[in-house]
Amino acid sequence: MSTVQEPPGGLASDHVDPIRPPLTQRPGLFSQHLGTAIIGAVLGYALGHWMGNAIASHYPYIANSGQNAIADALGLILGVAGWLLGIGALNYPLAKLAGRQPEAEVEVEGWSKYFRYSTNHKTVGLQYVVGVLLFMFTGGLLAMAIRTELLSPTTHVFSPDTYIKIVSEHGTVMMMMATSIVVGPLGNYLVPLMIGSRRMAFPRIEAFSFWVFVAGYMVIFSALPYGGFPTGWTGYAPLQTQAGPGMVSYLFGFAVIGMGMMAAGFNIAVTIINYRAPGMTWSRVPIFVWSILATAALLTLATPTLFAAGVFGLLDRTVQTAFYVTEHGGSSYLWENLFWFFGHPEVYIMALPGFGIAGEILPVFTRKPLFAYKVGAAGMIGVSLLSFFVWQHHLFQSGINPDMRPLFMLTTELISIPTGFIYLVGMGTMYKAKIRFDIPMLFVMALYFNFLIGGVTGVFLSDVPVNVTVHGGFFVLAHFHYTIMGGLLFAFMAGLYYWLPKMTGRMMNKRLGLWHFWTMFIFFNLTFFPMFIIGLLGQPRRVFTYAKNLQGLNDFSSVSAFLLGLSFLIFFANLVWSLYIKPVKAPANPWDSLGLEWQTVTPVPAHNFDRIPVVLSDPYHYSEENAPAVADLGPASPPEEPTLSGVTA
Amino acid sequence: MTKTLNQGYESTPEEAEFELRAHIGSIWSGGRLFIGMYTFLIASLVFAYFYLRSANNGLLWRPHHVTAPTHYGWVVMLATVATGLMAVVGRRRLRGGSVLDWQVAGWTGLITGVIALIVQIWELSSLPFYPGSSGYASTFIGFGVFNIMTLVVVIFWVETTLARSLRLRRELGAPGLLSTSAVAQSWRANVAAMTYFAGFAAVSGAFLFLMFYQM
Amino acid sequence: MSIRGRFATVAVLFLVAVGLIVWSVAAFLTPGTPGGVVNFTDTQAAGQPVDLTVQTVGAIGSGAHPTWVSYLVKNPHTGSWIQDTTWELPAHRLIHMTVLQYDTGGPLRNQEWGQVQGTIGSTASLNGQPYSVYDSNAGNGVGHTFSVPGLNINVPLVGVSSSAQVCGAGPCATSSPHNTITFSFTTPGPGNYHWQCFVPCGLGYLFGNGGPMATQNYMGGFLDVVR
Amino acid sequence: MKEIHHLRRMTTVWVIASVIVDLLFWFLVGPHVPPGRMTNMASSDQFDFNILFVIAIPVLIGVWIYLGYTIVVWSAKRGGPEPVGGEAARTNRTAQVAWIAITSVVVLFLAGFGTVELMVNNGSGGGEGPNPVWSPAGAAKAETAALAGTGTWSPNSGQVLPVQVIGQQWKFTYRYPTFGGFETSQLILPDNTTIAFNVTSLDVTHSFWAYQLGVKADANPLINDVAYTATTQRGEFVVRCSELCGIWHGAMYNYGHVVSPQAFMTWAQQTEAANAANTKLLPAFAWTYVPDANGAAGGYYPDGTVTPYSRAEVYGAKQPVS
Repeated sequence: MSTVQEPPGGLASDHVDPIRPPLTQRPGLFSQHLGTAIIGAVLGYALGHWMGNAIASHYPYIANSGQNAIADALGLILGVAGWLLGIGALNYPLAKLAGRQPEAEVEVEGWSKYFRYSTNHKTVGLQYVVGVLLFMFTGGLLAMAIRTELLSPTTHVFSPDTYIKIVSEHGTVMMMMATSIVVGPLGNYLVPLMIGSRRMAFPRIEAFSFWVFVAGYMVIFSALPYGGFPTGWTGYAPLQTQAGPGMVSYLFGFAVIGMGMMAAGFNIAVTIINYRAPGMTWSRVPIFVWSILATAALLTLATPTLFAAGVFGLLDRTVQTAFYVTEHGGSSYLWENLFWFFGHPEVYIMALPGFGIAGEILPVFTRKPLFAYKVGAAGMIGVSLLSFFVWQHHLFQSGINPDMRPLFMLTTELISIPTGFIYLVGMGTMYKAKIRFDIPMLFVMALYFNFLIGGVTGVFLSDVPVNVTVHGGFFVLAHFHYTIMGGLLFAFMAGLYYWLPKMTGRMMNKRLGLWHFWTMFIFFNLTFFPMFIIGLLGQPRRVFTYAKNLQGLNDFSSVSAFLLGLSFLIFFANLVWSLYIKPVKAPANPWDSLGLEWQTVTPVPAHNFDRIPVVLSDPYHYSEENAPAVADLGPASPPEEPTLSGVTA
Repeated sequence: MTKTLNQGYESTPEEAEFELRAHIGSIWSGGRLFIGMYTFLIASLVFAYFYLRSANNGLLWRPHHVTAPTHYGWVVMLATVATGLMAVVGRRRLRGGSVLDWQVAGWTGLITGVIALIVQIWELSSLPFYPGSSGYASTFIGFGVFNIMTLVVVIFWVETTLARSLRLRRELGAPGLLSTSAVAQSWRANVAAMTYFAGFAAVSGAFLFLMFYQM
Repeated sequence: MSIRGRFATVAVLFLVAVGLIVWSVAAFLTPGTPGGVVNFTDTQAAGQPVDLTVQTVGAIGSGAHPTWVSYLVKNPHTGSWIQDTTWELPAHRLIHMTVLQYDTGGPLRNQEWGQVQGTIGSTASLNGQPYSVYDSNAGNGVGHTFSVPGLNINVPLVGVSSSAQVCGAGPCATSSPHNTITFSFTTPGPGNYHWQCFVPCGLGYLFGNGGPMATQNYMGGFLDVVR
Repeated sequence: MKEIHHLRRMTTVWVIASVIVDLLFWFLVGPHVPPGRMTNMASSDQFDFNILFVIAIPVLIGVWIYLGYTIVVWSAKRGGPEPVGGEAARTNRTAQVAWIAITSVVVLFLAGFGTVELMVNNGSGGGEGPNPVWSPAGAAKAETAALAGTGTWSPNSGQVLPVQVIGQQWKFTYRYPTFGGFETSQLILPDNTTIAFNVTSLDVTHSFWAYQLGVKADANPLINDVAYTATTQRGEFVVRCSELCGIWHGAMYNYGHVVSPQAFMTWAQQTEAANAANTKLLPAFAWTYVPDANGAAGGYYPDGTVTPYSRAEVYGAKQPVS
């Protein structure tokens, strides 16, 4: 080893020259932003489509078939490539290839930074907030369409093929939204603040994850002009292979969003492992960070399987391989196995962050330390490990490996032990507490109520004999809406009400928030609880018609669903009112939290902490005399204003 | 205190040291995690291969034991393994103190990688079977596509570390690349991660070669 | 910006969103809905049999998918051929159905659909000759079927010879080679009964059941039986 | 301040409420729980449902009581003593161990119970694939004979009746191998008889769900998915497709009937005779059939040859073993 010694200069010497800011962060129109991304996508799409047609013209059976999947796929692939090129995601890798040094990272000022390839994790977090809400809003509208069709078993609003397209689009959009709904906005924004880091490990990969997520949203919606896809979100082959060109959007959309999921999980996992502040030992890491770490591990390791399955499906549709076509040496079971091998960890990708939020919010509003912290963290790790060994419970009636059913029944039911830990944590924390029922706490209580029903019905589904009746019916549908919507979405809402004051510096309106909470809680239950009964009475999923005697229950569910939709409008009204029309400045620490994220100034500076904090204890020492300080933030960071305890509006 | 232009804050030497360690650690754990991620991707292909092979639906797993052109397979596999080997050998020489040896190995590995990529693409365009004719044919196309992806990643990684080494050598001189300066440490960590991935690509390439050409 | 200005911005954005939603629903979700119902309820006096005439063509020749096969129905009021597969029929009434089959045929995937079922006398007539089973592996084969699963009605529609000058685009005139298949059935009580073709006739789709087979107004629709 | 035994209060309410609700459920709701008692599989499914409900109800009630108690008693609005932090509030060995032990015991009991029910009930009416692990007595013999074309069935003989279910877009049809292999779209079954459903598909994946019979099995092309049930009551039942199979998935249902063995025999013999002309044209009975992947008009795979609905000889190896 050489003996040349240089002063440790951080990585600064990689950026010694004060260069002009990169194209992605230059003010004005003539730089890279959403507009150039759209232009890139359109040009890329046109080029790809043209290339596809040129290639296909050599293959008469494609040219004559009336559908040219090669053109559709190439159009979408180059469209996404053009999008990434336009937004500036490829500037850095291309510069690296050319041997140039990376350019400086100042962020452009003002609102236009939200339309750019930003490497600031707080900007990305807020971009994700808008992104997932847009996703959720469109998916929710499709849900309204579904419930409209199901108002009557005989009078049809949509044709049966359109109805299935709507169902499929709703499922796909919501599933892809739900994988990112917490990790994207809150994970990206809060993890560095909670672990006392100034940055993410790979900020460009983080920015990539968001912009590719948006691209995936558009790719999945491109199915509609292509004529939709009829397979539901599970995309079972060989119906998948039989479907029209919209299926390309589904397969490629999954692959694109899969890349985003892998990128997001990768970056966050590495950040949590490496960028924890001094003193932030594994036993002091906030429970939310534990949940995000477990989720990130699942995102990184399970999603490649989805990506591979999507690539195989695309190959089946474009170059006409036969991965999923039994008659040609493939197997329809192959898709089912690959899909659910991803699909079940996916379910926990959508559950764990919700538990993390609950665990983070409970101590603040109970004014007690988090009960059984280690058990909670171990539960999350346990869930994520076990989730790789349960996928065949989706295939109990498929005819695959009947001899394995007892095993998969066992593993599936075992997973309710670590899931139960989260109830131990919650109920223990509430014990002899003094609870302030502010809006975040109300949502957390609702999560405990809803997820209990979702979890208990999950045990019904995992029981093979009972599964015979409930598999593929509305019971399943009600079950996973109770876990994902009743669990994750309520947690997300709790998180938004709780952390938006930090993220935006503005308080959400409490009165509108209460209206939102109570309508959402009541109508969520009124919408989905009847579906358990509908399912038990024999209504399969994804049908446009049903037995006449079920019309009463279906109508009840539909009307409740419309009111649930209204509840979301209240939420959006609150969002727009409190953040934009008549903002109220939030106190520095409105909930009196001990969390490290609340110790920073609002708005959070680009580098988060003037001094890297030295963490002295976990952030749950509530109601404790002589409690140690959470962290030493150094001399240069006085709170901007005195903490106002209990101020909520 | 070192002022960094890009981030608008000043770090104490301790903080700079901490951030450098976090950065190096990120490259280390990121490199491992990426290999883990890629393992799941390759495993999906391996699963598809053995699943279709054992199902043998319609006796169409592999009629007449059809095989892709083996000579192309050998070239791709050997070239991939050569790239991995060059990365490993180069890194050993680098640790021994020779930047030049590493660069020569890097260039060689880059060339063999590009050869593997070109031959792999060429092979896919001149297969003696129709993609949908059998389970083997289908999984082989999947293997080809995955191989191209892997080779692109390897080539990109080798090329960028190489390009960076050339620039840093110009700026710091060859001994500078072996120094404890932050850039040099960062570069060496990157080289190490790249070596692991190139080695992984070589091993998985050889394994997939056995699966698709020799079994 | 003033509060009023912000309100205006939000209102404009809201209207844009609503416009986008309305446009998407109109452009992507409602075409092909059972809106254009062909009404047969008032074509005959009460108690009189209703005549229903349809034709099957190998390629519709127009619209978004000109190469797709399709059923066409003769509008009972104007006599013109239209592409609509939702037919409103009176309940408990005898329906005389005439199918002009212009498409070629082949072997059925499932010969079960080679039997005439659910019609009066379980027979149909092919160019005047009664038949109750058709061997789809022989002769011209079966081109399409008219089947109402909910009523257990199934009529194989024998194909025309592929060596003849087959009609290329709908609606076809009777000067083109065709088979005339007639049969009768009685409608049940009011309800919504789906009908479809059981011949996998979607060109270029796996199992032949994509495209026109999977889109309403081509090879399937509803019998909307009303009081 | 007097120490209040919160947990004792809650436990008392919980025990009383659980017992009352469980008893009410078992006697009032239990007998009406789907899928009814039309077959032995349906009855055992109903029994399993009820056992799960009886275990689930105390869990639900327990957590609800706790949450309700929390809201009422430990709310900041109602004042009360300040909560105590510190180590005692962070962990409680007894509570944690008890919680883990209780959930583990419940879960392991459920897994064991489910496994026993699955085995005792010969797969509980779920599709067991081509080589069933758990079969009723006589099933393998009847299935082997059915494939060989030598199967017989007569009323009150105790023989297993094999019925083939063929899914296709978008209707189920049924073949009765013991009656010359005729195919029909009606599903008629004899009472007091063990039925072996052999479910397959001619195109995409469907799922045969005979709701009141407690049977569900996916229909995959080239795969014979076997499910058993034994009829115990006469009446009508509904068959629905429960795997999304395309545009008319929602309309893919029909009604079947369980009738007296004699009535079934009469119906089967009459249908066999009436369909004789068409049965001759059908391929010989087999567990699976090779559909033509390309459809009548040709074309997804350009190299495909038209193989109409033929017996899949190559699948002999995957037939149920006798």
